[in-house]
Amino acid sequence: MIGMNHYLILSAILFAISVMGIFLNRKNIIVVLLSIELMLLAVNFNFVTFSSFLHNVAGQIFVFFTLTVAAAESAIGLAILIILFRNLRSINVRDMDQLKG
Amino acid sequence: MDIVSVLFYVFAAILLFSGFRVITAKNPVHAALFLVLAFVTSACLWMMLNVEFLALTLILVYVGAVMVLFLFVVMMLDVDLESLRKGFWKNMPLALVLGVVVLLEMLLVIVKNPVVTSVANVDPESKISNANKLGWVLYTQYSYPVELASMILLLGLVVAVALTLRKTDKQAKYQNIAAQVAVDSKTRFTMVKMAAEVEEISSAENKQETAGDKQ
Amino acid sequence: MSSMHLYLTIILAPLVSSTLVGLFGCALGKKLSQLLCILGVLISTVCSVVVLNQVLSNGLYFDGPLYTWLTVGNQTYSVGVLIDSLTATMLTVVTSVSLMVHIYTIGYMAGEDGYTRFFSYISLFTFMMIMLVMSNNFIQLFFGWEGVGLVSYLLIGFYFKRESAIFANLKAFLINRIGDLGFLLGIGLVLAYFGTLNYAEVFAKLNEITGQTFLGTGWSVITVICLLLFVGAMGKSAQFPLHVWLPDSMEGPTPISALIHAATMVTAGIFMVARLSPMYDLSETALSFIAIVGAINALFLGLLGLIQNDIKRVVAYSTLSQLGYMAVALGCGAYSVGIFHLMTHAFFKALLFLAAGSVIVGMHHEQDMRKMGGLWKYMPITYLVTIVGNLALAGIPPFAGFFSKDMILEAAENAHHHGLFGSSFVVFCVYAAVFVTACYSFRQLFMTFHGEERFRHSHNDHHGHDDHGHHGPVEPHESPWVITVPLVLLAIPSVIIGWVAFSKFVPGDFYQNVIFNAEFFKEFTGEAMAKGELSPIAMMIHSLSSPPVYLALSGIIAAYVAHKSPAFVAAIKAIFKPVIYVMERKYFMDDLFINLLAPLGRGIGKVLWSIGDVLLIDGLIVNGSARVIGVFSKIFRRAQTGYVNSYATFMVLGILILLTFCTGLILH
Amino acid sequence: MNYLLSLTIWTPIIFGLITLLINKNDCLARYFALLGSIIAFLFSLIVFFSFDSTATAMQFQEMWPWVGSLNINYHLGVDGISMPFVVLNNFITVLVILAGFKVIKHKVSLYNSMFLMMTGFISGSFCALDAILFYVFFEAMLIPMYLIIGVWGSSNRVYAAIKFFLYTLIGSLLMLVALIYLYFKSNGNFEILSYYKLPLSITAQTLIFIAFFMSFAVKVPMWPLHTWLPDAHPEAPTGGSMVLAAITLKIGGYGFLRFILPIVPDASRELAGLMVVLSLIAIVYIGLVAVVQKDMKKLVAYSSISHMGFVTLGCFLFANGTLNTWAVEGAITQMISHGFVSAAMFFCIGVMYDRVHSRNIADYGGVVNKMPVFAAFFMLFAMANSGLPGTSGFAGEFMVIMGAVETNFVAAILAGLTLILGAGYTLWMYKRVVFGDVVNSHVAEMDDVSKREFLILAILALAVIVMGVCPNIFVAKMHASVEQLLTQVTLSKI
Repeated sequence: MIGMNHYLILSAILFAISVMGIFLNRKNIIVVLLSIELMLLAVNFNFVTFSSFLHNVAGQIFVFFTLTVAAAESAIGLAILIILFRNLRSINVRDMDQLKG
Repeated sequence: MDIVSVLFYVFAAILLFSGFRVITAKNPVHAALFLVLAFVTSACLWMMLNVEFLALTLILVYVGAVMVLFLFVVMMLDVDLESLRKGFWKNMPLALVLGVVVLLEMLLVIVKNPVVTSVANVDPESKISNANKLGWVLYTQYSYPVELASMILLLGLVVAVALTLRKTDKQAKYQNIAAQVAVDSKTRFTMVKMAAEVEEISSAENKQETAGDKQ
Repeated sequence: MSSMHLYLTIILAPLVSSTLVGLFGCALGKKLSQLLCILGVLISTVCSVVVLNQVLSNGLYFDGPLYTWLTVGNQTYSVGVLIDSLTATMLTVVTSVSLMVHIYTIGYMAGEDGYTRFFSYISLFTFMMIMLVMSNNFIQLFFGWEGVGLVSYLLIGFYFKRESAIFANLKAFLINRIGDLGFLLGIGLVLAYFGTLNYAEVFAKLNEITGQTFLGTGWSVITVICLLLFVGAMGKSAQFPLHVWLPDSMEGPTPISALIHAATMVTAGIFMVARLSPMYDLSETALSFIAIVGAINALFLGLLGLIQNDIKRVVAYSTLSQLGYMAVALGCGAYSVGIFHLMTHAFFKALLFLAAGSVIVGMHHEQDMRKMGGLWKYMPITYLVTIVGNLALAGIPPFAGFFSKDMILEAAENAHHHGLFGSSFVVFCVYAAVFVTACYSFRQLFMTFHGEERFRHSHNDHHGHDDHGHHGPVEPHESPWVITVPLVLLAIPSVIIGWVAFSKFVPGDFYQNVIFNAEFFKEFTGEAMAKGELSPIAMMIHSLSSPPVYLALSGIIAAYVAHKSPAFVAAIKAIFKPVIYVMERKYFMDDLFINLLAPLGRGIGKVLWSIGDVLLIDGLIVNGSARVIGVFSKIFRRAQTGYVNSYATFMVLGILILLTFCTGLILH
Repeated sequence: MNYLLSLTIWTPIIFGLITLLINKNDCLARYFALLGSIIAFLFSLIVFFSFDSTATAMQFQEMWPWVGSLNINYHLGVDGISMPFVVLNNFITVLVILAGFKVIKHKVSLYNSMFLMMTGFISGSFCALDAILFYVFFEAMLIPMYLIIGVWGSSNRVYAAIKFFLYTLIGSLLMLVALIYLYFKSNGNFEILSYYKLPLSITAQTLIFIAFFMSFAVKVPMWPLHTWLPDAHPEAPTGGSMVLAAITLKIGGYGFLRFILPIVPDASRELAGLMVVLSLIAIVYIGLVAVVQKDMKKLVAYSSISHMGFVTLGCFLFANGTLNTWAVEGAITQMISHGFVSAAMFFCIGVMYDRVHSRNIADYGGVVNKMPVFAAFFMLFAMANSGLPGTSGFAGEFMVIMGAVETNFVAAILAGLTLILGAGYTLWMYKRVVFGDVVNSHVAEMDDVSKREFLILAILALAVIVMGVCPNIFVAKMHASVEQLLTQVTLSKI
């Protein structure tokens, strides 16, 4: 029987993979954004698992909110990406260090 | 091993594979597409958890909107790929270590205190569908947060437009309606006195010239 | 309360005149300001004479407060007036000498600039001295004490253009301050143990305190207080270790040397000891200490007088030695004799100083005796008056000096019989000093007035620092009447005061409830009185058979011989070569202060400042901590790499650390 | 409930604000500021004369709720200890504004308003009986002073201003911690007087003592924390130095008497030995250091540290558990007299600085030939600074030494050394600057004091002499409160 633990383990692995994703792609912002999306998916997964196993709809409500936030965040992220690209002709993180201390 | 667990493992495998491929894909487009795959499989898994409304929303919102956005951006910007991939394998060990550490911690927590083991499916007899339950609660208890969520979305919209729109863009063709409307007769037509640039030519040539014009 | 107004006039007259002349001197002009000052002092002199005869006739005694100076806790400390026989004598001495000096200054300072300033200073000095003498408590005594020190600082530095003068006045003030430190601590102890600072109350409580010892050191409190107060007196009356400022104070104009450094200020210490005689009587050790210090002063500083060439310095050293005599008198318990010598000394020393002043004026501000000689023909009055002064100083019978000095010798011998500690040394010094005093006083007389006129051939070699740059050989002339009249007026008491005042001072009945002579001195005078020796004539006859007079005469002869044959002097100088050198360096006392203590103080100051303040506190701690923060901020600056992904990784690391922390918590 | 104290505090502040607005016409700004300071001084005179010297309780009390929830209220009151300082503060400000008339040229309105506001804050901190109100005024006082040093100072002013500000600020933060601790310990009130009766364990008392000590020792300034003063003074303008020396140092001394002694008596008794040692160092060590200074203002700054060493010595002379009345009253008198004397000394240096624009002693010599009247005044103040009887300098030192002789004779000897050191450095500086021949052309051009300067010097001279001849004016007023303080300090609070 598929218990709650299975789902939780699955979302944990997903989360771990997305963390690796951020560390792996140090230079490519798009993949970093993608792994953030993946991370949010893992979190939503957890919410859904708990909500369905504990018969409490609050978890699912929260998924709504994470969705909205994720959508807004990726929209803004990509907008920033476009402007960066327009000004610097590249999205390689190494070129964008004007804010150096 | 009844059909449910088999399905679960299949979907889980696909989900993990696609997740892994997202971060290791050479081409960002592939990464995006794998992420789409991940979303779809997780939607299926959520279906198994009887959370069908959310699963569908997931697909509509994420796959429909967000991933399209990503693909649009990725394809539009011609990004030189290999410079981005240069140091990829160099920091693989560090990333692996961190990933494993995170994983271990979570597993520890999960294994340590099992909460509810069996999948108590939604009791078949309750007629209310998942969407109904959600809707019921959403607009009563959580009305303020929903307002807030809408504000965040509006924010996302405005910011995205504000950031990327360039007012000084010469090619941008747009009409200034107000200026067009606010016109009155005096300014519409102006007589401009101009001095003759060509000197007085003899009358003969004038006549011969005007004859030529008439043919 | 007419008497209170009388005392107030004595005090305030000089103060009013000095402030008026001081503030509006230039406006008033020379004539009016000098008149005002002399008037002020004249009033106080007349009043003090009135007070004196009131005390003489009907034994006036007055002790009352003027106004409350300070109230601490439940006790009030006020500025007050104490009139008794001692105050009356001191008042008359101070005011009369000050009057003579005021008149004398008109002649002496005629040409100088700052004329009115000088007059205001002398009147201010008179006011301070009167306050000191008339005070009935220790605070007012200390006020007068420091006030007198201040005015002497102002007057020594009168010629503020001369570097040596402004150096001398700072030196005088600081050394007086060292003495005042001891004085202040003495007053503190009086307050601590007696609970009050008023003389009368202190004397009343004396017998309770005698037993107590000074916080565990085993000395009796009274001795410690007396010694500390005497340290103050040493500073002010130029006793042995703190005497170095008096010779240098000759930088000031001569009138002030006469007034301050001969007659009044330097005697303040002696007056203070006499005033506190009941207290001093209780501690034998203090008395012997005073006697020894006095003896050292009398002999050794007197010796220095022999080798001086500046006419005023000779008189200065003679003052030092006479002060030693007074201290010896006090040390041997004969306070009234000390005051008697103080009075006679005030007159004839002021006379000698003013005479020296008139010689200087006559020789157009030439002070070096080696450039004088044979002046008796040109300045007969000054000559006669100086002879009288010197005879009185040497202690030749009919003159005033003899009576007081002879009594001191008697007192010293009596103390020796009584077995005062160190009294044999004292007796020896006192007798030797008689010879030395006679010797240097008459050496000065012969060098200036007799012998060939050295100033004739003195114009070829360049003179010392004479600021008037006179032309051609100086033509000495007798000083105007304004100078010679005070001289004569002072000469009269130098002769007769001995006869007149002897009966008052020596048996001490005039001071019976004010000055308490030591028991052993009282028995001595009692026996002498019984045998009828204690009258001036008897003293004279007795003296013919006793050594002091002959010592004095031999001193005069020695001076005459030395004057006549320079070879003899050269021979003595050759024999005592090292001794002469030591004496030239003033027993290295000057060097002790100037080249040792002062640079030591400055050196410690520099070290403390450069290491303590600048290096340690400022450099290390204050600026140091600022630098440390600077260093740390440089390190942290590098963390801001500017790369988005490094920030992302930091964020994730943060999450991980938080995660591990929470899991740790949950697992417990 | 009369409003006298609030008037004394707020009139200068209001006048200061209004002077800020008059920045067009310099002359008007100056006279308006002078008017404000005179009015404030009149109020403080009313306080002085209508002060009942027999009452031990606080007088002219005013109480308004300020922050209701935290039980902080605007509570003012004055007693024998704090009243003389309010009068001194307003008196000095009148002179300071008068002193800045011709000298300050740029930003005149800002200059005068800074001083007026500072007076208000200082009187406020002297009258405050609520801990937070005191703390607010205590901190507010720094800002004007920081600006005065920072804007109108001479060459190295920024360093000096920042150092001054940080030094005092760090010190006072610890005080805030202690105040809050007391707030909770006395379950929710900020009344300083209520802390007097609050029982505290010995460790708590020691910690509170250290906290208060850090803030007030910086202000006094005591020996190890004093290095900001010799930097602040040479950089501050004449008026700034006068106020800094005459009043801001007194807050430290006042703090000892108002906060440390009554609130933590047992700790004070324990640490009295250390405090006596520190103040003796301040007297002797700083006295020696002052001798070698080349800059006149630094010399007078060090001399004021040495004089303030007497104050702290006076506050901590314990004899078997009880404070010595002579010493404590001497400490307060010393503070007041030092206010007059150091203000006068700094003004004299300012007068010379305005003419020759140099502060070090080597550039001067023979000033008396050109400025005889000034030399006479300077002589009086130099004598007062070295503690000559008959001037105010003597009264304070005399009483503290008398107290010291009774309690601790060695301390008395070392404290007595100041007679020699004080006279030494002051008169040596006086000799090199004033006596002698005219040294250089600058000194030759010096002209004697103007009418305005003469007026200020005369007022200060009058104050110094009157307080020297009859110090009882101030001392009689403070008996009752000092008596009460002593009884308060003797009883243990553990």
